[in-house]
Amino acid sequence: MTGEVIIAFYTFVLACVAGFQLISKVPPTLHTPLMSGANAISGITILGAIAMAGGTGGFAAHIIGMLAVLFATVNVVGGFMVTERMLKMFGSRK
Amino acid sequence: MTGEVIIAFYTFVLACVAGFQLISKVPPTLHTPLMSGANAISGITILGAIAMAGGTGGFAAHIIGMLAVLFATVNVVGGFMVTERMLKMFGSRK
Amino acid sequence: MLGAANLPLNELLAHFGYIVSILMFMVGIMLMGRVKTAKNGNRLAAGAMLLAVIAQLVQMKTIDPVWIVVGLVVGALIGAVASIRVQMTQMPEMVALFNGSGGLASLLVAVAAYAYGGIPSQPLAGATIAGSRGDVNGLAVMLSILIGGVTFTGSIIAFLKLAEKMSGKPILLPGRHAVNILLAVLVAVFIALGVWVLGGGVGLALLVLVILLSFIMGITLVIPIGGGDMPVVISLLNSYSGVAAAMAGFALGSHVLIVSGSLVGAAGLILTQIMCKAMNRSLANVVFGGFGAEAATGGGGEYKNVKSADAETAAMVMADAQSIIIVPGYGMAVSQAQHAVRELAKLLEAKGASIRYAIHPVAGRMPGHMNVLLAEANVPYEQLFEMDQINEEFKSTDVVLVIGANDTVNPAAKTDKTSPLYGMPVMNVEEAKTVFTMKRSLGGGFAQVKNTLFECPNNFMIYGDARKTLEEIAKAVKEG
Amino acid sequence: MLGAANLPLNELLAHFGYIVSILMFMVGIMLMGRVKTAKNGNRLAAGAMLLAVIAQLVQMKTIDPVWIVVGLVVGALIGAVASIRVQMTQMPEMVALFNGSGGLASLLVAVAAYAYGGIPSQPLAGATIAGSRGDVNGLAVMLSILIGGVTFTGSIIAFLKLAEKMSGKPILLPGRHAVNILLAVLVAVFIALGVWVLGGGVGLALLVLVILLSFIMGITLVIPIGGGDMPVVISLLNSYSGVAAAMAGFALGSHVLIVSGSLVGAAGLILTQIMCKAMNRSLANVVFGGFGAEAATGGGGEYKNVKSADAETAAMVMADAQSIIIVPGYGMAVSQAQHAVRELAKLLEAKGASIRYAIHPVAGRMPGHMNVLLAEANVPYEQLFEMDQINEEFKSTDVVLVIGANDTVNPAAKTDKTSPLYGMPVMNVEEAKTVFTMKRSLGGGFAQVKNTLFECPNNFMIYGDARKTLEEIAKAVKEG
Ligand SMILES: NC(=O)c1ccc[n+]([C@@H]2O[C@H](COP(=O)([O-])OP(=O)(O)OC[C@H]3O[C@@H](n4cnc5c(N)ncnc54)[C@H](OP(=O)(O)O)[C@@H]3O)[C@@H](O)[C@H]2O)c1
Ligand SMILES: NC(=O)c1ccc[n+]([C@@H]2O[C@H](COP(=O)([O-])OP(=O)(O)OC[C@H]3O[C@@H](n4cnc5c(N)ncnc54)[C@H](OP(=O)(O)O)[C@@H]3O)[C@@H](O)[C@H]2O)c1
Repeated sequence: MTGEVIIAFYTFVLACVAGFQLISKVPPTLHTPLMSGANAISGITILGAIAMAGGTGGFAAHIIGMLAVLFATVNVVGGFMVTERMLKMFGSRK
Repeated sequence: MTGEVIIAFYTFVLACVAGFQLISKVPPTLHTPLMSGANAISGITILGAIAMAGGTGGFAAHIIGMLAVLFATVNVVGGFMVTERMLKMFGSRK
Repeated sequence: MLGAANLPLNELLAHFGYIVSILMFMVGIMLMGRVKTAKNGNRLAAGAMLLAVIAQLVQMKTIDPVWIVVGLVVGALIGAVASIRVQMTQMPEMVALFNGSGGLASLLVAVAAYAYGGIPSQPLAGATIAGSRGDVNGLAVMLSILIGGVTFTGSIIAFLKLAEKMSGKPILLPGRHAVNILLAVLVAVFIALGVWVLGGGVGLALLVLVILLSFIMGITLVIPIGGGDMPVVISLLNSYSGVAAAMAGFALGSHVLIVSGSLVGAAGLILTQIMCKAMNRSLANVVFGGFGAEAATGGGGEYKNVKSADAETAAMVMADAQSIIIVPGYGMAVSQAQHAVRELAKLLEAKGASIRYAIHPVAGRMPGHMNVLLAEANVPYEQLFEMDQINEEFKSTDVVLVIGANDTVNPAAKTDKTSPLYGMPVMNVEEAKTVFTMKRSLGGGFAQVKNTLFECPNNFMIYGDARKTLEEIAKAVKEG
Repeated sequence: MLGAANLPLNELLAHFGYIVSILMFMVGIMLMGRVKTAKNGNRLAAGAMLLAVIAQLVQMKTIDPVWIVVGLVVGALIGAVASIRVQMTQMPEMVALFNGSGGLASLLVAVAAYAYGGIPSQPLAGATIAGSRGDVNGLAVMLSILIGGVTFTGSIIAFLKLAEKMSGKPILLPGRHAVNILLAVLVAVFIALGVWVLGGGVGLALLVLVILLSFIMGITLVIPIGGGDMPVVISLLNSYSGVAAAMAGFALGSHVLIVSGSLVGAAGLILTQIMCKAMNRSLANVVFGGFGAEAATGGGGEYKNVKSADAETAAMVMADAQSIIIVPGYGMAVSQAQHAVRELAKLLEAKGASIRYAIHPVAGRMPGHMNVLLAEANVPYEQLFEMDQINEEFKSTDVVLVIGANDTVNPAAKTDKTSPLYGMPVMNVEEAKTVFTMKRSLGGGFAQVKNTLFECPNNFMIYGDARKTLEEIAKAVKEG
């Protein structure tokens, strides 16, 4: 195991703790939008997809990477937009 | 700026966020013990002191490092013990 | 390649972009937890994603843009169109699909990382990605594939169940626990073989095997779970897809992936637990219980002395009522009755009645289901009340309209210790002067238990599709 | 040196130790925030520190143990003896000293890192510490020195003020803001010179200059702050010492230092704000306000119609009382009256009175001051009440004993908008049938404002040192 991977574990552990603490008392009304928003954030894998699709790894990597970009983008764009739509319903009524 | 330092910033930022969230509603009774306990934790600098005192950096580093170990240990040992004493007062009465 | 050497400017900028976007994600998630700030939270997170993508492009020295652009444009189009065209009531299915898409993306990223030159013999992404090599990379690739694959097929099954393209009933294969254990052992062996025994180099055949197994596991994990539990399952799978992204981050040495992915993983897990708690269930119970399957044999139970009424009678009673509370449930969603409800409420308000809506936290089939539907029908916000706020008010209320709710208004949850619902907080509708319950039959709700409300002397069933019933009542009110 | 190479086993183990200890620190801090779990939290954190130290020793390949052992043993002895011998009432001073010690240690670590071979030309700690070189290291060394130095002298001043070895009054030098700005600019210039202009190599002279300046800044920052604000200042300095440790971590490339240090830095900052809030102040007000200095000119105000009583009279009234509430304040700490209070309370209880203690959140000179003192005197836990719990009870109480409290029982805080105390929640002691207020004079409290309680018709002053007064009353009760 290399030093870099070990350091990555520090960030991993810290991010888990931060994630655990971020959500405490969410009213039931917001469960679905929050789930949907978090789902969109999990599309962060799009960065890896971009690196693969646009990198210098040959045809197979390009193709697979492109597909990864596509699916990740569906997740990101669709996720944030659908969340926005749900939240609009709450917002427009205050 | 090197890659390692950048990565260190990730942990720095995450730790700050985690620290901010750890403490939310502390009853006034616990302010002092908590302060004192956190103070003891800040003695973590003892690790750096040990690395300096016991490393291979020559006489000056040894001496200064030893002093650093000494002061850091005062902070750590004294800090935790004094906190324990304060908290004992609360605990013994339940 | 991150190391002791000084970073070029573009990498430096990229990393600052990543760090800022991580902070924005965290604040965004926090804001999304409160009604007032939720919208800003979502936008902040979306902005963070944009920033992270830009930072990624800045970080890469040589870009072959075609592939990226094609993927981005097509993906964005699909995502945008799908999210605009989806009906409010189909949100849960949609979220499931998006989530599966994200899981598949993480799987593909890991495969691409492998295709990039094999793990770990060749450098990965040149200067653009930190290239820590070794067993861990192989392991991360494998785990990213495994978790991504499970997320993918699991989400598809969840989608199919929610969209009712597949029976919502739990499908309990004989010996399913043994099968699951076998699958887990198999996949562990393949991963270990690929990563350690073959010396950190993952063979293509093993990779394909792991992909296949992950797909199968996603299916076997989700089919035994009842359709009603799908929201919890989706939330759990959402947590998984975060972990898959984090694993892809380990594989590529990308800290922003690791951090954001594990952030979502942890937050999603907590959210899942909160959702379970609101349903008075445990997570283990949802995942392993096959809950609803066993109970389903119980059916709706035998009923005695059930009274019913027709739309005209109900209209008469309501027209005279001073205070009316409307209690919607899953049946309102099924019959798409939200607009009809609002119309009737307007008519009754015009007649001088005070109208309030009582929302049970787990009414419907996903948290917030009723809120979203009623919002779609433009029900005024100040008429909506959470259960805790209104539960004491029923006893001083003239008429309660139960619209396709069942479990959430079942008094047995308060009294019958043998009921599967026992302990779940329910609405005290039976305390009102008169209750009208609209549903198609005496059939059971999600939990398939007998509802003692139906036998209460002050309760009247109005059989039929809820929307039709409501429209009939509205017509009668208008005419009468 | 962390990099792409595979780590040796000892480093691997060390890092896992660090990660576990970080988790333990975090959980420990969390637990310390609740009364029930606070003790376990402290012990968990202490265990984490031990684990981290062991991990550090494991990580180092070649150890020259003498220096370490000497430092550890001597330091542990000093710390242990000091913490055992300190009196409960001197806790705040002690914490200030410990904190200063930690700040000094961070400063020394940074200096040692410099002595280790200069920054950044030579490798730092061989294989034992990640060796990222460059400007950042120089900057981190400088910042560690600056913040450590400020923490050190600032804490010493706080100690002197709290221990009353130095006047608690704010010392406001003319033009102090200008001086502070000048100092800040100077130190910034020296640091920039050392780190960037001189090319990343820090000259020894510049280093010494920064040390000196940091010491001066610690003093000038703390002397204008009144003694009563010292707890807040200590909490702030505690946050600083965490940041100093984090900076030392950057200098040495040690993630466990960075993480734990910034954890304490952030948590300390939040705690400081919570403490300020409890005192109805803002942080800026504490740090820049010189609060108490300006107000001190106001003195105690003019009083009319103040009644007083002697110990015998008070004893008679108390002996007949059914319900008694004791309200301690800073004066109880000054006169060390906690044991005398408890003795008197016992006597009165024997006579059939119900005794309760009402603790204002900011009574005394540090949060929890009264709790710690009364705990020392073994007051039963169930007799202690926080202000919110008991504030409604005063009106149905026969006798209130105010022991050296002043600001916390001042009714003007509720009514007089011009009072500096206005808005601070206070105890409604004046609503009781009879109030006895024990203090040496009509002198002001911490805020130096007129206390309208003293003019209330049902209030009687008993002048004199609180402990003596209490002993006299006890004697009279016994005899009477
Ligand atoms: N909210 C969540 O997150 C969530 C997630 C998973 C599970 N659950 C569970 O779902 C249940 C929700 O309770 P609930 O009271 O809302 O609903 P419910 O107990 O599921 O009952 C819904 C009722 O609606 C009736 N219905 C169906 N279609 C209808 C139509 N077209 N017109 C009129 N009525 C119709 C059905 O009776 P007929 O067949 O007789 O018409 C059924 O009894 C709870 O048990 C909860 O634990 C909730
Ligand atoms: N708790 C905290 O964290 C904290 C921190 C900083 C500031 N503060 C501030 O401190 C104040 C605390 O209020 P408080 O009501 O506890 O006390 P106070 O307002 O400070 O008043 C204490 C009183 O005790 C009397 N006293 C002093 N020595 C005495 C002795 N030997 N025997 C009898 N009486 C004696 C003094 O009057 P004589 O001189 O007439 O005897 C003085 O008026 C608040 O204003 C609070 O904001 C609190």
